[in-house]
Amino acid sequence: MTADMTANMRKINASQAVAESLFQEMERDERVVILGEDVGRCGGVFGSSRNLLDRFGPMRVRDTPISEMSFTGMGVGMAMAGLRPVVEIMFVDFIGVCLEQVYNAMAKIPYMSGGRVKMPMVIKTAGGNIGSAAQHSQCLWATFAHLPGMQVVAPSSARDHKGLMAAAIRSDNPVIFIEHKGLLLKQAKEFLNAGDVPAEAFVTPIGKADIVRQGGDITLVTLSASVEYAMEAAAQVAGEGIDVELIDLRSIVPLDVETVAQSAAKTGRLLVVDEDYLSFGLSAEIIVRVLERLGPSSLRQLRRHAVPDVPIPAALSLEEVLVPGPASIARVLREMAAAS
Amino acid sequence: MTADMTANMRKINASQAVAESLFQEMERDERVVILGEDVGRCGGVFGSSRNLLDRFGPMRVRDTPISEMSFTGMGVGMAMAGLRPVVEIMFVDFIGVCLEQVYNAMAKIPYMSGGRVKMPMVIKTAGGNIGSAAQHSQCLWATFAHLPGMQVVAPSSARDHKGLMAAAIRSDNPVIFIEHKGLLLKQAKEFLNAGDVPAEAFVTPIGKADIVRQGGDITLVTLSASVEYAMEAAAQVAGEGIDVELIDLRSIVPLDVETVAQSAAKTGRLLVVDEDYLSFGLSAEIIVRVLERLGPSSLRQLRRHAVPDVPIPAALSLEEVLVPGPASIARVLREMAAAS
Amino acid sequence: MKLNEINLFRTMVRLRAFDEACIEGVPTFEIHGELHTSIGQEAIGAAMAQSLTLHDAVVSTHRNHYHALAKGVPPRALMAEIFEKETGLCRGRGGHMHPFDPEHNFSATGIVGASLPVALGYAYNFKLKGLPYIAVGICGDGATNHGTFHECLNMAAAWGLPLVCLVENNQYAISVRFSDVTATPGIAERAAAYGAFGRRVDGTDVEEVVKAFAEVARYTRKGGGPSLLEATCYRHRGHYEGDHDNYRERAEKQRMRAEMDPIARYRRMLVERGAAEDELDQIVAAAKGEMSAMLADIRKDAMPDPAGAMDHVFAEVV
Amino acid sequence: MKLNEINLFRTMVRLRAFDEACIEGVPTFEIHGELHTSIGQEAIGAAMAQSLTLHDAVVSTHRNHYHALAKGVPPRALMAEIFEKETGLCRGRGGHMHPFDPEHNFSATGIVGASLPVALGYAYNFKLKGLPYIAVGICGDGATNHGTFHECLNMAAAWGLPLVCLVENNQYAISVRFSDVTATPGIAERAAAYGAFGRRVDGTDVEEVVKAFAEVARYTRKGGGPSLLEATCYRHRGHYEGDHDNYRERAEKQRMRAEMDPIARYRRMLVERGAAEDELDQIVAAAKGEMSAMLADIRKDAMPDPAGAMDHVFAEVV
Ligand SMILES: Cc1ncc(C[n+]2csc(CCOP(=O)(O)OP(=O)(O)O)c2C)c(N)n1
Ligand SMILES: Cc1ncc(C[n+]2csc(CCOP(=O)(O)OP(=O)(O)O)c2C)c(N)n1
Ligand SMILES: [Mg+2]
Ligand SMILES: [Mg+2]
Repeated sequence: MTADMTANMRKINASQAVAESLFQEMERDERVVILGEDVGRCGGVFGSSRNLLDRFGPMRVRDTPISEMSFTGMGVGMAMAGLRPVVEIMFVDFIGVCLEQVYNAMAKIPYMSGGRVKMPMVIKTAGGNIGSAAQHSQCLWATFAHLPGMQVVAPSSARDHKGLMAAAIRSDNPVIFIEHKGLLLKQAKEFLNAGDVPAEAFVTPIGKADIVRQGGDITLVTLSASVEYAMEAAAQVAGEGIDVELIDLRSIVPLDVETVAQSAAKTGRLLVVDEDYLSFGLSAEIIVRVLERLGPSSLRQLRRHAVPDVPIPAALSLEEVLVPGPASIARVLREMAAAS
Repeated sequence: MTADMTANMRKINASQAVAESLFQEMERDERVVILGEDVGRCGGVFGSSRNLLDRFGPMRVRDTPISEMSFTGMGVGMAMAGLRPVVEIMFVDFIGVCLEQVYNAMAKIPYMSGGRVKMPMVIKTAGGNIGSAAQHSQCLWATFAHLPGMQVVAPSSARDHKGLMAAAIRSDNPVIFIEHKGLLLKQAKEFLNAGDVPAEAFVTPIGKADIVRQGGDITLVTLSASVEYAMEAAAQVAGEGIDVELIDLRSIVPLDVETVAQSAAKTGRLLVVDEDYLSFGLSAEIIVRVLERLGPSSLRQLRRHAVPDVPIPAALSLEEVLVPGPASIARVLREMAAAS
Repeated sequence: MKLNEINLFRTMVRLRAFDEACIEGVPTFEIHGELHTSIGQEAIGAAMAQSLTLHDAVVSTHRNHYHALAKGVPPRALMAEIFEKETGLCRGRGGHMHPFDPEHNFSATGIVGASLPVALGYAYNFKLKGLPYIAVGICGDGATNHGTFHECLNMAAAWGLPLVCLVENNQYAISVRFSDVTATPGIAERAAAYGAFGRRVDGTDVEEVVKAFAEVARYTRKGGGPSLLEATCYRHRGHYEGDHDNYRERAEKQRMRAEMDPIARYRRMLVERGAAEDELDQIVAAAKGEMSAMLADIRKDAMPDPAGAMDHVFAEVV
Repeated sequence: MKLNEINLFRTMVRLRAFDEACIEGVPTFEIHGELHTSIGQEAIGAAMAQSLTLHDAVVSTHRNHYHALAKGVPPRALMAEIFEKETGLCRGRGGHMHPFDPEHNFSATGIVGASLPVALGYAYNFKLKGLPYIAVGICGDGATNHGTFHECLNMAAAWGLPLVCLVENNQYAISVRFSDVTATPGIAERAAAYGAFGRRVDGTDVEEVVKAFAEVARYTRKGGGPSLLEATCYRHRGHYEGDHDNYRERAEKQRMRAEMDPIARYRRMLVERGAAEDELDQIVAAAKGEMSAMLADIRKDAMPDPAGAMDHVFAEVV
């Protein structure tokens, strides 16, 4: 993006984009409530619920005790009672405390009730690696995606943070909304995948991937902060004649296989980059879904680049070699290009 | 197995095999303790801890209150204090209540401590579909397997129930041991994958798959109760000239890709059958690992057959069409054979 | 509070007849999974039925039939769900542990400890909207040792939410005796740790339970914040149908059946007060007849069509 | 109980100097993630140090440095871990929220509510083996509203396990005021719900905390079952280094710093009792010097070798 283009962009970071979306949706629909630790008085530990308490008061913006299991279940009850709760679990790493309510109640009640109960509930949480060690660094989107009944969204651009949050809140389905700690404090104009964040409310539909960069050599699929890393890597290798098509999935349930398969059919080479753990996760799922569409021998190269099944260490010297970043993505792209 | 061969077999069911293994390991090593709901006075709701309370007393066989989060964490503390706890979570569906202690503590402490702390702990739990609806029917092995630091075992034969439990207890690593509710009350001799259960203690190593049936046409990979269903299906289609090689994985972490890849290289056709949910699970992982070994275009057919991302309904008329069983597996095998 | 004795008796008898009809589906394999009956706990259901309004919410447990009926869930739809028919409350998807009736603000869960949080959500909504309704979260004695008990009572009390926590203390969680795994003799005494209104009642004395439930409901409805009612009782059958139940002494069970059957107790009381045995017999016969006929009718209903097995996972097709 | 005043003072001063040295790593990015200091809570650490033996166990929280030092964890190895060096207690894998020292039966967790269960496991082991040791599980005020608080105190009491639950009530869980989310005025009063021994103490009056901790530890060590000690205090710095901390009034913070600094309080007390200001100054200087030197030395240590990033996931190679 040129200086010209960014000059007129709003000065807003991703967490403000989320807060703005929450604000507008709460204005729009009085059934929307938000609850969680530190969402009120301090406006969220990353600021993504700032200004809400003052405007909507403590009954709609509820600072909770550290009782995730119960306030997640409370969200389920609120949704059944007709509200549209947004429940914040501060870090996705803590989800193990309350996953029962997430997958056995929130995600299953619509089905168990034979469609008689709707579950318009959002779980808003933050993931990603920013040097915070094993218990504060996970992504875990595949953990949710393996369990049926919930949509799983992880935005990349500042704009999508706003539009996808609006979509999540307006959806009658339960949505897991995973923010990335490394993106939240970034200004809209600093994103490589930049784009203005409209001031008015708008919705980015859940389930449609975004082709962030067009290219003919390698299809690179990812989401969340890795979109930024991948853009950087793609720009690097472009100079070396490697033309990457980069797809931001935006959500992994639903998974826009169509878009990925079309691109892979064109390039013949598929790379999935994932900040979540490698095994039993997103990378294998995408590869197999594409092969199921295109045929078992349809692609020349299949490659995945993710956290290699190891807890995240505290030391940055170790984290760096485990978590995909611009340099490691570029390396993989070069290897793929060299191989055929 | 012929009548002759089964005549001399011990009369023992899978849950007794587990209980016997626990008994012998507790005799062998006084550091082994078992705790969980109903493990003591009633010997486990499926009988897989019978006779232990009488022999070892309440301090080593502890009936707990319904406080899974805390008694799982108590297991972690016990292991750190030098004991070798076996913690029972009655149904795997309840793991959401205590997953935090499982993946953030049990599974990560060895790594987080830089190898200074060992975690010889077993989580023993029951999974599988036997007509018990959405909250009592899951397998969830992929949920554990996605999270690093724990081994994930799911035995099929009565013999393996005993040998793998012994291996789990003797391991210095945390092990998730998932029994299948549909197998526990089955007599050793009723298993299609039959085999005597030795009376003395023995260990079946974790991490080595078992080629249950040799064949040249299709490689079928699965584990737990689906091994039985697959044997039945393989026998059915054998009469039609389809020769299935059936692999019982026994564990999915570690995953014996070697054995699967060798077989798939031979047959060119790979089918993964999984009673867990389809997406972001075992089936895609195996397929991709095999392709990573053999090359992207190495196989003629790739197929997965699993629960299609839907909560398990109560009505059997619905469950039957969602959960892989002998008939549906045979159908898929026929389709694969017909396709090339 | 004026009690209609015959009505109370009839309510209990109908509850029991309902569960007895369900039990008929077990040996025939019409009902699989674990069927949990509440036989012996009728007085509690009857008491709830007296004090609740349509708009109040109830969130129950794996042992939920009586609570559903007390909340006004249509018995036929409930039984059809327990028999997993397409005509069931949840089109056969939920089954006996997961009945959901949004029209009556009733739901349940098969996960121990998961009822109170959901009830808290209803209570929050009532408070948010300033409505004079209460949410009743039901627990067994076993569930009171689960963390959610603590978390929910604390939140309800801190924020003054209209939550009634009703504990059916039948002394066992499957095979585990309450006294073996609990620090205090009972549960009502824990209310103090939350500044909540706590009360214990003999849950097999129907008139006492009616009064006690009415009292806690009134307290909470009037804005007093959460209340906790512990109703002591005994589970007369196995934890589920098919449970070997070898963890309780035969003598204990016999004694409890003699002393702690709320229907037999009330019958004796009514007869002492002059009720005609005949009339009571007729009530029993009518209830049995009603439930048998209902069962016979439900048996003719269709099972869910396999073609719809994937429906209802998501509300909208995206 | 005879107190060595100078020792107590020195212990507190060394604790603070340790955390102050750690803070130096924040602006330099040597420490990233969230560093939680305990400045203002020194009296509690000092009190623990007085009553614990090598074999006792301590399981702490995200705010754990003082507890580790009180338990005898070597300061250099601890600080090196906080600076994520290969020479650290956990070879730089754990970092400041996850120090593990099996030799001293010390560990911690970054997950709120996760300390008590692990402590319970140690307590169980002591009881199983008939050993006269205690396990101390530490919580903040926020953690006492987590379900594990309830579950663990219940189990410990039901089974008579030697668990001391030490609550550092600094009145805030990040920005959330204890009184906004808690039903009772304090935490000690909850002990009754478990028949446990409960006690509240001013956690900034070091001599009082020493006595109170000794009392609960003795009670539990002698087989009395669990005890609960609530030590009231105030967090003088942000929740973590870098916290904007705009959720507390400046006036409140100033007042608290004046009134609730355990070191300043004790210093005044000792001076009143006749201690020489000089001597106290020297103690402070010595502690600062010690910790600065330690930090300078640790800064020379190597970071973990990336080649070993995958080591230690499993104990054995299978
Ligand atoms: C979290 C969880 N743990 C365990 C179970 C298995 N389970 C079902 S009912 C039950 C006992 C419940 O006891 P109680 O709360 O006293 O209710 P009761 O059955 O006596 O009515 C148990 C352990 C479960 N469903 N959920
Ligand atoms: C289960 C869980 N929820 C939330 C958090 C985030 N978190 C870390 S510390 C903290 C506040 C803890 O407050 P308190 O227990 O009073 O301890 P203090 O920080 O005051 O020492 C929170 C909410 C967490 N680490 N774990
Ligand atoms: Mg009970
Ligand atoms: Mg605090």
